[in-house]
Amino acid sequence: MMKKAGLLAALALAGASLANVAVAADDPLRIGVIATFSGPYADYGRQFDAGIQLYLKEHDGKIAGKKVEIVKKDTAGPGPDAAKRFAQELIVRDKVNFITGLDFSPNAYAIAPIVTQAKIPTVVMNASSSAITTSSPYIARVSFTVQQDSAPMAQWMLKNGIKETYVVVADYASGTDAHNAFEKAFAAGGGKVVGSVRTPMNNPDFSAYVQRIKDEKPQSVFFFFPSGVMPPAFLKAWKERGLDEAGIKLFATGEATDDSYLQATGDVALGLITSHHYSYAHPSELNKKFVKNFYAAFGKEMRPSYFAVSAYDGMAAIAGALEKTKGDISGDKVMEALKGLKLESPRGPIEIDAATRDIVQTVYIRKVEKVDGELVNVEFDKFERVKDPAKEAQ
Amino acid sequence: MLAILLTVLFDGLAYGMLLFLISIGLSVTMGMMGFVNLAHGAFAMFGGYVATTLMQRAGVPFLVTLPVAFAVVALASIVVERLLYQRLYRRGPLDQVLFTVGLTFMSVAGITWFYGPSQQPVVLPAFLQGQVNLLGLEVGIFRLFLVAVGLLVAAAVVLGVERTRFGAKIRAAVDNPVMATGLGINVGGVFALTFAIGSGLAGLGGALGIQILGLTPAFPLKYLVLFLIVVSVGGLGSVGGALLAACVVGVIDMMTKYFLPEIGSFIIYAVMVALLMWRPHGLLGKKS
Amino acid sequence: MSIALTTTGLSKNYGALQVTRAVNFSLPMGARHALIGPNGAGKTTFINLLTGTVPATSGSITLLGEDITGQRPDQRVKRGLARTFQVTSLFPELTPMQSVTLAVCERLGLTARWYKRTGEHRAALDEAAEILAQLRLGHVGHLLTRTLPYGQQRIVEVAVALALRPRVLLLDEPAAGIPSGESAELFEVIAELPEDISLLFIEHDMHLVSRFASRVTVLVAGGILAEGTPAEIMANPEVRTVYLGNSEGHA
Amino acid sequence: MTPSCPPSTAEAGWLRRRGGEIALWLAVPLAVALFLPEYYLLATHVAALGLFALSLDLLVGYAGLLSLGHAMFFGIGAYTAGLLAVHGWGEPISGLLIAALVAGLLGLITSFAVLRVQHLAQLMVTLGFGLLVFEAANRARWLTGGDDGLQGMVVSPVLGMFEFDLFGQTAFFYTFVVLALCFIVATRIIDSPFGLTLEGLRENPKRMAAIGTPTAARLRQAYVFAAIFAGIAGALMAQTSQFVALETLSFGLSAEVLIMLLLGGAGHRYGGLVGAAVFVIARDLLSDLNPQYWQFGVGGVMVLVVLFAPGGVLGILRSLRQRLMPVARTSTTKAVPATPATKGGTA
Repeated sequence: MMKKAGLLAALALAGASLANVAVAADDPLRIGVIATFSGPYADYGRQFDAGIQLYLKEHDGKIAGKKVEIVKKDTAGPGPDAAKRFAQELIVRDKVNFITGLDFSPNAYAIAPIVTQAKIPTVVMNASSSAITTSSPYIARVSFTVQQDSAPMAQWMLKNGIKETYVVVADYASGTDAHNAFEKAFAAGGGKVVGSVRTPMNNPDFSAYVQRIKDEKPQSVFFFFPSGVMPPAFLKAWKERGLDEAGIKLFATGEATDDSYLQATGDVALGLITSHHYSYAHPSELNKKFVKNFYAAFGKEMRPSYFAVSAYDGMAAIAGALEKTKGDISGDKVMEALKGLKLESPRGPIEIDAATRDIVQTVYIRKVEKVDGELVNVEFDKFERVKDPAKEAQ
Repeated sequence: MLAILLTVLFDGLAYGMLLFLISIGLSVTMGMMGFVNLAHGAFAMFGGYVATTLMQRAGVPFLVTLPVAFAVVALASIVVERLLYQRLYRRGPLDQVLFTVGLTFMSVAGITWFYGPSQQPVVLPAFLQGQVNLLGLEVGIFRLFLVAVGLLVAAAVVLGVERTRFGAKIRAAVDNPVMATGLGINVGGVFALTFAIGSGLAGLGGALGIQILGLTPAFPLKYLVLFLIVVSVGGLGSVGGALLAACVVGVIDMMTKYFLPEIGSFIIYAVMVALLMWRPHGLLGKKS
Repeated sequence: MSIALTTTGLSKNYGALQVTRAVNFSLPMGARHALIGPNGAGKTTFINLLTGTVPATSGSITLLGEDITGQRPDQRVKRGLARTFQVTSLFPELTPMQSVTLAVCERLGLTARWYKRTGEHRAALDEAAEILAQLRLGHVGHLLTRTLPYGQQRIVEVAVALALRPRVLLLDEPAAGIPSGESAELFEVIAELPEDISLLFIEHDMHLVSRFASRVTVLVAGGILAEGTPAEIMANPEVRTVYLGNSEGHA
Repeated sequence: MTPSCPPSTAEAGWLRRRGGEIALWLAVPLAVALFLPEYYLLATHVAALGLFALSLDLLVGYAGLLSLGHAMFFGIGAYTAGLLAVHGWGEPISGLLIAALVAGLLGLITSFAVLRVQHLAQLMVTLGFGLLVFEAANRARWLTGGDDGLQGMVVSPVLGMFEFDLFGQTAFFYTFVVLALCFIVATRIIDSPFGLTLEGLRENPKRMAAIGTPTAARLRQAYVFAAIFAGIAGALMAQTSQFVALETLSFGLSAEVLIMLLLGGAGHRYGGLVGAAVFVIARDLLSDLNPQYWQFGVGGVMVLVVLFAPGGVLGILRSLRQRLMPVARTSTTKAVPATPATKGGTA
């Protein structure tokens, strides 16, 4: 009896907060952004924020004719407990219509039950663990999955005569995902992983790992590290030990040459071949405009990275969905509208898969070069309409 | 096989020297002065930013930035010491913990405000890059440089601070400030100077350490555990102990990474716990 | 059985350094026994050996007929051996009442009990209050120990030890640090200690020793130099040489 | 100072002593429910972390031990409750008890090593154990979900009646009631001869040995109690958020809970609760105000507290009270009656 009463009360309350389905035209559209704005990964939130602000600036601060209000919540890094609480607070206290942001996968997983319960459409702007979109029917993703960026690298390497490689990944969930996806794709094409190592997340010095690789002399090495301090440290050790001179070829995913960090990484990154869905040097008209406006808004100190472009596209996706629903913001209608939504993004054409709510996009093969004195990822090959391989396999 | 072993051994020693260099400042402030200065990493980070800023914006050569980082951080720390730290010498260690962690938080946010959250470009001069052949062994030039600087700093601290009249004054001032004052020691001055030396060393360690550790505003918190491991395993107040501990930890860490990479980061913590169970006052620490 | 405490060949070495040399000592029941000796003679070490804070290198200690040589300090306390410290060793942030209650609770085996408030252990509280009253500390029982004058802190030392109802009480320079004019109260307290407690105390002041002790042992360089009544000791030429700082008498 | 104070009955004394406290404990949840229902989640968070900080207070504030690895017990409690709920044991109260048991066991095992060392070494050994457990949980992805966190908890309604809702109402009252019960037990512990023994050990372990206390055994007991309370706090956090993050085992959390305790004031029964409230609310307000630089504000609060409120928030309140009412210059602690003369003229 009590149980029922409690449940009913909760539902009534929930109804009250969600009943604003038919919002009055002058009600603002509230969007909650759960991301990292402080601490070691504060750059993620900064890029999200810039992407969102740029989109709003280009659209007079409005989506589907409504003024947009952004409510930011800082998880200060991977913090699923905090993310979950923030999601609840955003829904209950701030009465948001959408939740977005979500840089870290654990944070996205943690909020899945909440947004399902509250039927709040959620657009993932980065978190790249494959199963996030399967964890709730109210989650769609406009970023990428680890597998989606890793597997094409394996295919490209095979295509270019590399049959043997050594895998180095950071010892965390995404590292494991990258390792598995890469190895699967590589083995499927007849390649062989001759060795592998998972390095601790807090590891400052890679010289022992690199020395070991040097002594084992594999034909090539593929590595995956999260954006930030690990790739430069690895590349420095690589150059210092002279592995290029030893004839070992190096490949990675685009996290290694994240545009946010590439300039600081320095010349050790030169010549590195990576696979990724976005380079700020992507040579399309739309992207040139995007970068130009980005610089105009935030100054040249900060390059737009794949976080910024996903955030920008996330807003575009919300706008696109609301256009389809004619302004109806009820969770089910919005999710229906997001399915199959196609957008022209600064990174190229993207689509939200109607079946999986995950992103379908072009994955580019790029090489780090110096253009006008700046280090950039220059795209020179691509795989079109890549879906998440982890979901394809099922 | 022997060559591999020697290479890894050398890398371990070089890594140990790096650990020593970034921790030695804490060994001075915490070990000699008895002040639990968990903001040590903030001073090291400050040194790192001084060095990169000079290199990036003013084109100052790397080798010149090192003494400048020492001096700038040491001078700045005297201000901080006179304004803030000296109020806390008589307080318990827990108050010092809360205070210095608070300072660290503020410095992290402050540096983010000025420099942004991203990694700073840290580029070594060409003559320190690459490897040289030393007695048939391929060794990194920068690592060789680290070993040399580490030994130099250790010698300087031992001969210049630990085993001098000044060292005796520090001990007297820490043990019994009232009596030390009676003996004509300027206790405030001794503390300020010791603190400045400790912070200056932190700054120097930061300027050197960022070459391998990288530099972001998260630096002080990220490497706090490493500093503490070196100082505690070495033994409070023992510079030689810190050097020995850093080398032991560095070599064991490097050996496991090379030969048993699947163990990962377990090893450094397990070694620390084991060493502290064996010698609770540190390898060369004195019983209190 | 009239012997409270005996040591046989009790020795302590730190490497080559002998700080206690084969001490044979016995303390009769109800004794008032003083232990004297120049600085560095090893008096406090001897006390520490008796209480077990310092393990003996060789020799044995017998308390009330039982060999306690291998026992931990707390086990020896349970068998009736209590002590005070030369340098005041109290609980600065507790009141004397709390400190004495703590000792009483420990004797009654209550200190592992967490489910009943101390206030409900009336007997323990009453006993603590009684001890404080006896030692003329009743009026300061509620003040933090660190706020008390030093002389009173020395008495709290004794109170805490008495709360253990010791059979043998070791007082390590009970008057140390008290200005001589203010020690009267403390010595009154010591004079009034129950007679069945055997007392061994370290003291420098020969005047006080002769007032309170019936026997005196002189410890020099870790070994017993002489033993006897205060008068005998004062008359002993060897002791006089040591105390006059002239060591040729027994070199 | 009032020897003539009449001996009161146990009942009346209890009410006089605890009346204000009981009123406070009733007022707080009522106030949250009536005026701040949209802050249920934050209040739940404060309550769980408050219990966690309280558990640390037993070690740091009372027994005088040091720990930078206390999250180990919080996390193990959280994972125990979490794994039970994932594998079909969703009943929350038994989950709490099992979590308490597991955490207590871990406390017992680690206590042998932790109590062998002191000061900095103790800090580092606890930190080392914490990091080792963290790494182990990170590696055991098959069990814990690694850094993706433990998902798929299904927690049954509390007492079979109160379902956990989106608004955190059940979670709040559940957490608050468990906190209150734990607080009563903790108060008992602090007021008991055992609690007094811990304070004695904090003040002077050498003297405690000299009065015959088996110091290691008492400290071990305290360590296990602290582990149990921390485990319950972790389990509460897991059950109310129906998720366990790897961060519940992290060094960061160990450091944070120490900060909370010191902010509130170690060695006060309410130190942990006040500190958790101050820290969490300050962080929430400041990070809403400025998601990028809120750390500056939190750090500033910590620095200011040390400079101007030594002994934490409760420390400064206590010394203010002592300054205003010099008569109360007694140990405000606890149950040993301040005056030996409480039993009237019989002494």
